[in-house]
This record gives sequence, C-alpha cells and structure tokens, in this order.
Amino acid sequence: MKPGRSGGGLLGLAAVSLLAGCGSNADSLHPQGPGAKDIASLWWWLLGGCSFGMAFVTALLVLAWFRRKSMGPGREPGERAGWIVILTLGVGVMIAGLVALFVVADVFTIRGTEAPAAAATSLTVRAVGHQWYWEFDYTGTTAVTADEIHIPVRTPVRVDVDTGDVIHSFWVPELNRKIDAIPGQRNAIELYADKPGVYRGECLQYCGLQHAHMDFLVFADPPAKFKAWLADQERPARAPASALARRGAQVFTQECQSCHTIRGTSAHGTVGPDLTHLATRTTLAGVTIPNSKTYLGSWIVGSQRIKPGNQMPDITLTNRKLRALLAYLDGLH
Amino acid sequence: MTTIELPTRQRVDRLERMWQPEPGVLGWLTTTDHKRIGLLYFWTTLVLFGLGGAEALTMRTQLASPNNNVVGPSTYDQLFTMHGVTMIFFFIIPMTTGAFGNYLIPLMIGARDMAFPRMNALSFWVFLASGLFLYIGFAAGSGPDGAWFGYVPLTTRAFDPGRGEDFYALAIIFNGISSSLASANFIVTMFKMRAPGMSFNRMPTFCYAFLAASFGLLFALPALSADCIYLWLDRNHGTHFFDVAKGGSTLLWQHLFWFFGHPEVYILIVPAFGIATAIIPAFTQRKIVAYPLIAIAELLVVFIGFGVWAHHMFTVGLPTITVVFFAAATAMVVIPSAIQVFSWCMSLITGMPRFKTPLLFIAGFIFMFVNGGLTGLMFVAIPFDQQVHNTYFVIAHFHYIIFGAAVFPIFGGMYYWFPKVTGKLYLERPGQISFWLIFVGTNLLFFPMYIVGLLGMPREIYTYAPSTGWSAYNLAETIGGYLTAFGILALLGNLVVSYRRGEPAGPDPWNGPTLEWATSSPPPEYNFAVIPTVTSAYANWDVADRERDARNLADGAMVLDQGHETAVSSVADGRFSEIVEMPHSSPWPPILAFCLAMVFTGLVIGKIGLAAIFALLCLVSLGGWHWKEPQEA
Amino acid sequence: MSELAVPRTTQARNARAVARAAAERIGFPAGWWGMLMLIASEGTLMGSFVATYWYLRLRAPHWPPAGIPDPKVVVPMAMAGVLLTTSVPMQLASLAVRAGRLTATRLWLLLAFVVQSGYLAYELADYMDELHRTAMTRDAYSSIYFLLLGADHAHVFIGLLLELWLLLKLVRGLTMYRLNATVAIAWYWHFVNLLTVIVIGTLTSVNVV
Amino acid sequence: MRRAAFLQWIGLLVAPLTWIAQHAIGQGISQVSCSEANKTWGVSNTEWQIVLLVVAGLLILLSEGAAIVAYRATRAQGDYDSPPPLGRIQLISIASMCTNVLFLVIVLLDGIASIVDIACRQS
Repeated sequence: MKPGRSGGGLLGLAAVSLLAGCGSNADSLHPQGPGAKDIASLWWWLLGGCSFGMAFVTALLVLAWFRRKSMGPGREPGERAGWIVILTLGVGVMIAGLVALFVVADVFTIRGTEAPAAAATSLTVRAVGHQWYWEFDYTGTTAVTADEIHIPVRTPVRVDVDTGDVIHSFWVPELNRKIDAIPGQRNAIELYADKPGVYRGECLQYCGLQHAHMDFLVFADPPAKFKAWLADQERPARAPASALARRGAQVFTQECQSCHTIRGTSAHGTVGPDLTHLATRTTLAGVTIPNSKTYLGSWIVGSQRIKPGNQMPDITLTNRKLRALLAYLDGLH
Repeated sequence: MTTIELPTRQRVDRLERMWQPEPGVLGWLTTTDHKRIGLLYFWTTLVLFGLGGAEALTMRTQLASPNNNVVGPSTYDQLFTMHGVTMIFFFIIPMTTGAFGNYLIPLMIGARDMAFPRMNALSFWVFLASGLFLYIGFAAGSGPDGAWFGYVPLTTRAFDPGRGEDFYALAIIFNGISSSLASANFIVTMFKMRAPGMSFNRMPTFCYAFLAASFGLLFALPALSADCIYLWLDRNHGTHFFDVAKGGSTLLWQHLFWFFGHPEVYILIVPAFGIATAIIPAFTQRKIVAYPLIAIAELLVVFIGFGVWAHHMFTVGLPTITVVFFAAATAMVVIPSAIQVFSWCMSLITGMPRFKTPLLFIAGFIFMFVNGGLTGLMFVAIPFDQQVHNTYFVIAHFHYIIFGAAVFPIFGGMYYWFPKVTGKLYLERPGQISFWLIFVGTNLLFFPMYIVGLLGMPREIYTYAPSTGWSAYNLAETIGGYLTAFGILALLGNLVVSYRRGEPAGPDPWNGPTLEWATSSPPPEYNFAVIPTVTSAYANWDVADRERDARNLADGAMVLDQGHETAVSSVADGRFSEIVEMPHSSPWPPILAFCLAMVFTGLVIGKIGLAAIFALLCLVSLGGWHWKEPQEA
Repeated sequence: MSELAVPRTTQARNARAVARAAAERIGFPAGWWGMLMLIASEGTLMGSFVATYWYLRLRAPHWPPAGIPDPKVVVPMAMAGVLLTTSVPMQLASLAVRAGRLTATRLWLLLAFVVQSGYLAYELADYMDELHRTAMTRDAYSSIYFLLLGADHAHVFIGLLLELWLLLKLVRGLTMYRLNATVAIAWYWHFVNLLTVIVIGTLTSVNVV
Repeated sequence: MRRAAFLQWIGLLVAPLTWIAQHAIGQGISQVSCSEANKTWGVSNTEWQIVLLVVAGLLILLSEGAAIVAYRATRAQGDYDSPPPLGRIQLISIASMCTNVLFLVIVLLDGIASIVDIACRQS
C-alpha cells in the first residue's frame, strides 16, 4: 500500500460541488434526532458552566495585570488569609458542579441515547466497516448496500456495528453519538431521525490510508417509501436490458467479479462492496464522488488517482469495454 | 560572596581543581556534570522540537485548503505519527525532566550533582540514541504510520507490512529506558541529596512537581513497554497477544497504552506547573499562596491520573458500570489543577506582579491551561465525549493542554533561567513581542479546532471536501500555525542575540527565591562553594543564611573539599547524614548507550545474532563502568 | 551544623570502619533507594504482564484453550518455595555486611548463589521442554504463558549476575560502595522471590479457580 | 508529637492507597462480571461493589481522622514553616486533610454509580 500523491484534486472539487447539493453535513450542533439533541443540550450547559469558569479566571488575571502598577521595592513576602476563602469557595463549587454533571450525564443521558434491544425494534441494521467503505446488511432480509443506509423516519433503528478488518468507528453526528467497530466485539447504537432527510456519517477511528474518505449517508425516508426501497433492494440484480449492457455484463464477469458481488449472477467477490443495486446509490467510494456515468468511469479506470491506496486497482479497459460496462452498471436499479 | 581573602581563595581553588572537567569534546562525551548533561538535553530536544514542528507545519499546509495535494495520504500518516511521538517522547519529557530538571534541581536543593551522575549521563546518551534510531528509520522511508497511539490491528503485520511500526515499538521501549533511568535518578536525588535542613516542608514546589512527574514516569512507562513488547512479538515472532482469532484482544493494547498514556499527559504538564510555581514568586516577590496544597496537588494530579485511563476508551463499548469508574476519577482529577490555578492567581493578585516576559508566559499558560482543562472536564460527560471523541474538538483540547500548558512555561522558563545559564540578560522588549506572537498564534491555531470538531471534522484525515464547510476554520488554523512558528523563531533569535551581546546578569537578576540564584551565573562545576544552609522553602530570600554561607566559606565549614564530595541527608527531614564522594567523568555511559543502540538495531533489522553480541558487550561495559568505585578514582 | 559531625562514608578503608560509618549515617543510602526505584519499575512491568494474563483469560471461553494441558502445579510451587527460602541467606548476608563480618557475608552470598543457580538451571530445562511440547506461537494463552514465565526467569538470571559481580567485588575487601551493593542486592532478591511466587501462582491458578 | 508523627503517614497514605485499590478492584469486578469467564465464576457485581464501597469509605474516613488529629496535635506549636519534624508534620497533615475529602468523593461516585446501574449494558 504505497500510493503516489493524491491526483484526485480537480475531480474531487467537481464532485463535491455536486455533492454540496445533497445538503448533508455532520454538524453535531444541529441535532436531528433525540440522542443528538440530548447530547447537544448537555453541551450547551457545559459550555455555559465552563465559560463562567473561564471568565472568572480571566478576570483574576486581568485584576493581577492592573495590580502591576503597584510595583515597588520587593517587600517582605507574607501570607494572606483571603486565599483560603477563594480556594474553598472555588473548589467547593467545582466539586458540586462536577458531581451533578457526573450524575446527569453518566447515569441518565447514557440510558437516553443507548441502543434499543434487538427485540424491541422493528429494524436492525448491521454496519460492517471495511478499508475503506461501509457495508450495510439489513438483518432478516437479503438486502445489502454500501456507503448509503436508508432508515424509516421516526423509528428507533438498532445498528449493530462490526468490522471486517481494523477498528473503525460509526458516527452520524446529527442523529447520535459514535460507537467503535472492534474486532471480536459486538457494539450497537441507535439511529432515530425526527424528520426525513439525508444525514452525513463518518468513520471516526483512524483506519489507514483512506480514513479520510470513509463517509456514508443516512437517508431517513417516510415508512412507505422505505418499505418500497427495501423491497427493491432485496431483489436480485436486473438482467441487462440492451445488447451493450449484455456485453458489459461479460466484461464484469472477466474484470470485476473476483472482488465484487452482484446477487443473481456468478459474481460473489467479497473484497469490494456489493453492487447489486449500484445504480440506486447517489455517491461512490465512501461519499467521495457522485454516482454518475462520468465519475463511475473515471473511478473504474483511475480509482487510485481519486482515492490513493484504496483496495481497487486501476482497471485498464478499452473504451468499448468501458462503455459496455458502464451501460450494464447503469442498469442495476 | 564576601571579600575573598587567602584561605578562602585556596579552598575555592581546591574545589576548582577537584571538579575540573576533561577539556574539549572529550569533556562533553564523558561528562557527569548535571549542568552539562542538562545543556546536552536542551540542544538535542530543541532540534527534535524543530523536526516535530516542521512536521506539524507540513500537515497544516496540507489542510489549509480542501482537496489539497501538498503531501499524499501515506506521507501525511507518517507525519502525524512522527509529530505525536516526537513532541511527547522526544521533546516535552526530555525538555522538562531532562533539560530543566537536570540543570536546575541539584541547584535548587543545594546539591553538587545528581544522586547517580553516571546514570544521568547514560539516560541522556540513551535518549539521543533512541531519537536517532527513530529518525533514521523515518529518513530511510520506514516511518511509523499508525498514529502515536498505534492502535492494533491497524499496526499489526497484516495491515502494516512495512518496518515503520517495528521502529515505533522499539524506539518507544528504547526511549522508555532513558526516561525510567532519569526519573529514578530524580526521585533519589530529591530524596537524598537535598542540602541539610531542607526538610519536606522546605522543598521548593518546583521540586515537588518534578518529583510527581518522575514518579509518574516510573510507574507509567513499564505498561507502555509491555505493550510495545507484545506488538513487536506479534509483528515479528508470531505470538497472538492482539490476534482475536487466536484468543488475543485488540482492547488489551488500548488498556495498556492508555494506562501509560493518560498519566503521561499529566507527566507532561506537571513540570510546567513546577516552572510556574518557580517563576511566580520571583516576579511577585511573594511566597506562593497555599504552599502545602500546591505541593500535594502536584503529586495528586499524577496520582489520580493513573485512574482515568479508560476515558480515552469511552467509545469502544465497555460496560457502563466500568466506564463510570473512569468518569468519576476524571471528574475529580480536575480539582488539584483547580487548586493550583486559584493559588497562582491569588499569588499574582496579592503579590506585586512584574509582567516581564517569563511571567507573561506564565499568565498565558494559566489562560491556555484553564481553557484546555475546562474542555477536558467536559469529557466527564461520557455521552458528550462519545459525540466529540476523535474529532478536532479533542485535538484542540489536548493541544491547549500540551502546547498551552506544557510548552508555554517551557518558553517562560527559557527566559527566566537564561541569565543563570549564560550569565547574560535577554532582551526584554523582543521577548514580550515573541510572547504575544506565540499567544495570538496558538489561539488562532487551536481555537477554531474546537468548532470544526463540533462540526464533525475527524482527526487524522489528510484532506477534506469543500462541501463540509470546514475550509475557513482550517485556513485560520494554518495561519495561526505559521504565526506561532514565527513567534518561536523570534524567541530563539532573542536568546541567540542575547547570548552574543546581552548585559551581564550577575548571580541573581530577579531576586529569585530558590537556591540556584545563590550561586554565580553560570554556576561553577561544584555548584556551591559551601553546602548552603536552608531554613525555609525560599532559601535565597533568607539573607541571614546566605551570610552564614559566606562566613562558612571564610572559616572553611561545609566546604567538603577533601575530594569529589557532596552532602547526603535523610529523606523526610533533610538531616545531614553522610558525606560521599561522587563519580568523576566516565567514558562508559556513551559506550553502553551505543551498545544498546546496536542491540535495538539488530532487533529491528531482524539480526538477532548482532543483537545478542551487543547485549553481551552491554554487560562488559557495565563491568567496566563498575570497575572503579568513586573513592578509588 | 558542621561536616565534622557526620561520617565521610566513602573514605572508610577497612571492614570495621565501613560498618561503623554505615551505623553512624541516618536511614538508607542513595544506592538502596536506587534499587527500590528499579524494583518499582520492574514490578510494574511484571504487573502489566500478570494483568495481561488475567485480561486475556477473562475473554476466553476455555482457559487454557482446548488441546493444551493444565500447567503442572506441585513441582513449580515447590521450586518457587525453595527459591523463596534464599531470601534468608540474602538477608543474613546483608546483616553480616553491616556488622563488618566480611567472611560471613561471602559465605551467605555463596550459599544463596548455589541454590538460586540450581533453581534457574532446573527451571530453564523445564521451560525448554515445555516449549518443545507447545509452541509460544500456538495462541494467546501460550504467548502470555511463556512470556510471563520467561520474564520471571530473566529476573532470576539478572539477580545471579548481580550476586556474582558482588562476590567478585568482595574478594578485594569491603568498602561502603560494596556494603551498599550488598544491602541493595539482598532487597532485589526479596523482590525476585516474591515475584516468582506471584508468577507461578498466576500461571497455576487455572487448577484452582 | 510522637503520635502525630505516626498519624501523619496514616493520613497521607491510607486514603490514596485505598482509592487505588477500590478503583482497580472495582473496575476489575465490573469487567469480570460482564466477561466470558464469569459464566463459570459467577461473580456478582453489586455485592462486591457494596462491600468495596463500605470498606473503602471507612478506611478513608479513618485516614481523614488521623490527619485531623495530627494537625490539631501540632497546630499549637507552629505552622508548616517551622523546623522539622514539626513543620513537616503540619505540611503533611494539612495536605492530607484536604486531599482525603477528594478521595472520599471519588469512591462514593464510583461505588454508587456502579451499584445503581444495571450490569453489563454497553455504554
């Protein structure tokens, strides 16, 4: 894993200008779910209290700054009783505040934001971190997606977080706190979105070269829309419609199936993401580029320029083959 | 010193002869003089600080704008790993304990040298060798790239086939040897070598701080060494400590690492507390407020620091009943720091502050430390910690602590003790300018990180997209970074210029409270012509005692000039216990350090034979080391 | 306070003078404190190993894993007991040296040295034998088992080196330096013996809990 | 004076050592009770935590008491600037009196939180 310098600059710029349209961001201060809301209010209280402390100490320093006028010959240094009051007062207040904080945050808020029991929820999703993309398995169904997770709005969703290689961390700042994906350990977290929308998720544990490009998107849909989407995802891949696409399918079999899976075909690779419904995704490669024919093409032939060090080699294809392959992949709704 | 008549002059000459160092380079190689070793530490760490800073600036340049291409991901990963490792293991610890501690502690406690002078030299040479070891690896293209906390399994052979992590593991063990030796040496020095009369209640608070740091290092480092031994064995000899498939555990690494890693943070800042409590009395001409609480708080910070390690692991999914233990300790470890902050502020207010450059740095330090401390306090709230964990919010927090709270006092201390070390005064106005540059620069550098953190910017990412809305903050941070670097250059330039043509300082330009100001600047090899009399924690302000020293010199009491001698006293009450002869300069410490370096080289290139041979040579050189006893030389 | 009141301990030239100087000074010498620091540091390192053993054990459904026989109990415990008894001659040596009785010191040290090297010889043979039956690379259990045991043997070996060096030093008579060394090395051995009991106890605990 | 000279060390050392022990054992128990091995050991968190809390609390109170006694016994003769051993006893007992309170708070938080909480919920 020794890539050259990142060359994806221009492409990336173009990509994000498109992505900006998504309006999805990772702002923990604009919570969109109960978990993140509780934590945000906790934060505002903390900020208030700490600002007071900061102001108090700064005031003491400023006071000292004005005392500097009283410079003079070094008088015999002596103790003053005043400090005892300040110390005991300040320290007493701090201890009280900390105890309160401890109880509120660590006895109550944890419970408020923890993952619901698997039995208690209508939907459980298994999120598996890979270097460097997220795989999402919808437990109890055959649906598997990558980098984009759809959930029904106003429904507590349990996310079982797991890893395929190193430690990753699953975080959707606007919905809830983060949880690590640790080898040999099952962790879970709740996702609950108050209103429909797209929320940005990130990998928050340094996991190697492309840790920077391991984001994902959470689509909170109205229940009906979600059901339809899930049903669609469960189906095996559509057969190629046109002759061009059929040729593309052959190209895929030669070039791609050792790493990728397309359900309903002979492709069962597990190195890269499942591509059964690739065309239904809005972004590629960990929300690095939008999912359009142009970007997909440049990704297939030059992914190492866009995302240096990622597991997918640059595939050398003739333009004909590439066009065919793109036609096939474009049909995977 | 009073008028020097003949017998006195003869005694001083005797001491001069007795403590005469070897001439030239040989003198520096074989020295056991704590002052020379301190200076060696100082220059070495300064160079490493420059390297770590250059790495930081390169990263800031890369992050200045989105989708930037200054460096690629693999270089960037090595950069932040090296930056962390360098600043923590190869700058701050050796700079505080190594440079400041070595130079000042024997002077402050009125001793003529450390308890184990040759071991002191050894710890420097081992430190130098470990630094070279790591950076040779980096230069040879196998720099570690697993971040300074090197979490497994990312750093295991399977995911990191290069040599970088082997250099990381071994360099940290190697450096740990140096730090352990140094800390053991400091503890014994402060226990046994204090001038007669300096009981625990008369020991300068500076020494309490370094005592705390040394105890911290002594008990924290072994856990890290154990961890790195596992890592090295797993990577090179097929053991399975971290291999989940074979019954190992990845969290094992994190537990051991943070059991070291959190005390480490306090080990970094406690010496800074000590520097603050040394500078404040000098520039307020007032005893520090609440001496007993300061003394115990400095020890307490490190002690409680041993009970908070898992607050770095709040997101790994430990049972709630486990994490609350660490949240509770994290909450209460704030208190000793608060006690100190209040007593510093009260000392400033109730004293007569002269805001010269050193005190400016201390005031800045208090501001930065409270800022970083309060955001650290927020992590008591586990859910909030789990929200901002591994974001730039955390980066901002611990840089406010490590740069603001640990490095500011180091800068202040450079100015404060510059006259003592060089005998020259630094330039005041440029010094104050350098402070304001650094103060503004660091705040511009680190404060926006809080905000981007809350906006969800993860740490250790080599680039980011414009759509994230982090660009403006990152640009500001980069500007702040360069401003800070500029300020630091101004500081160093000031010291260089002052060294060339500064005003002569005299022994005591600040009317400092502690004993280092009772001897000439720079101090002679034997530090004090007579072992000083001590009757309070502010010995240099006890005029009667200093006059008594002069009388003692005149009638030859407490001069201890029958050999390379110094006084040893009892631990708790500093009762004069015995007079011992100290070792002279010795060639063995650098030789032993070299053999050790070869052992580690053999291990890292997989030549166990080479390592074994040099391990034997280590034993041989130890034999040579102990062949002559101090009184035989 | 005058320097005439206190001994110039390093100038004592014969055994009796050294013993007298040692009696006159207050508390333990710096050398002893240095040894205490070494013990603290080493103890923490070994503590980390022991903690690792228990931590790995907590997460294991079977400990030791299926296919590895439970470690022997009786012989290792007995050996540890034997080693523990060498604390007696070490302490006697440290008392004798402080009384200025050089010959007695040499003899006690020699006795301890013989027993301890016997212990190490047996244990190393046993260690190698076990290594042949179960590789250290088999799984996490064998990794920590052999690391912990090996580290303990290493401590015994270092203790022996120190003792040997001390015996050679004492051939050339007694100085304060050697007296301090004797006292300190006796303490090191108390530490190593205690450590061995803890390590063996940990490794054989699977038969108890 | 002799009594104070002894009590100061009780005051200084007992509380910190108690906390370290309670902390190590307590969090250890909490991990054990949720561990794989506990299926055979059957260690119960709550009972242990209660015992720990009570014992640790009492020891720290004892430590605090010792510090106070040492302080009151020496207060009349002088303050922490006085020559040793008096001044040193003063210093240590004053310091211990303040810090032991801190340890008491930590131990109480530890114990109570780990008792009221349900065992083995992932945080």
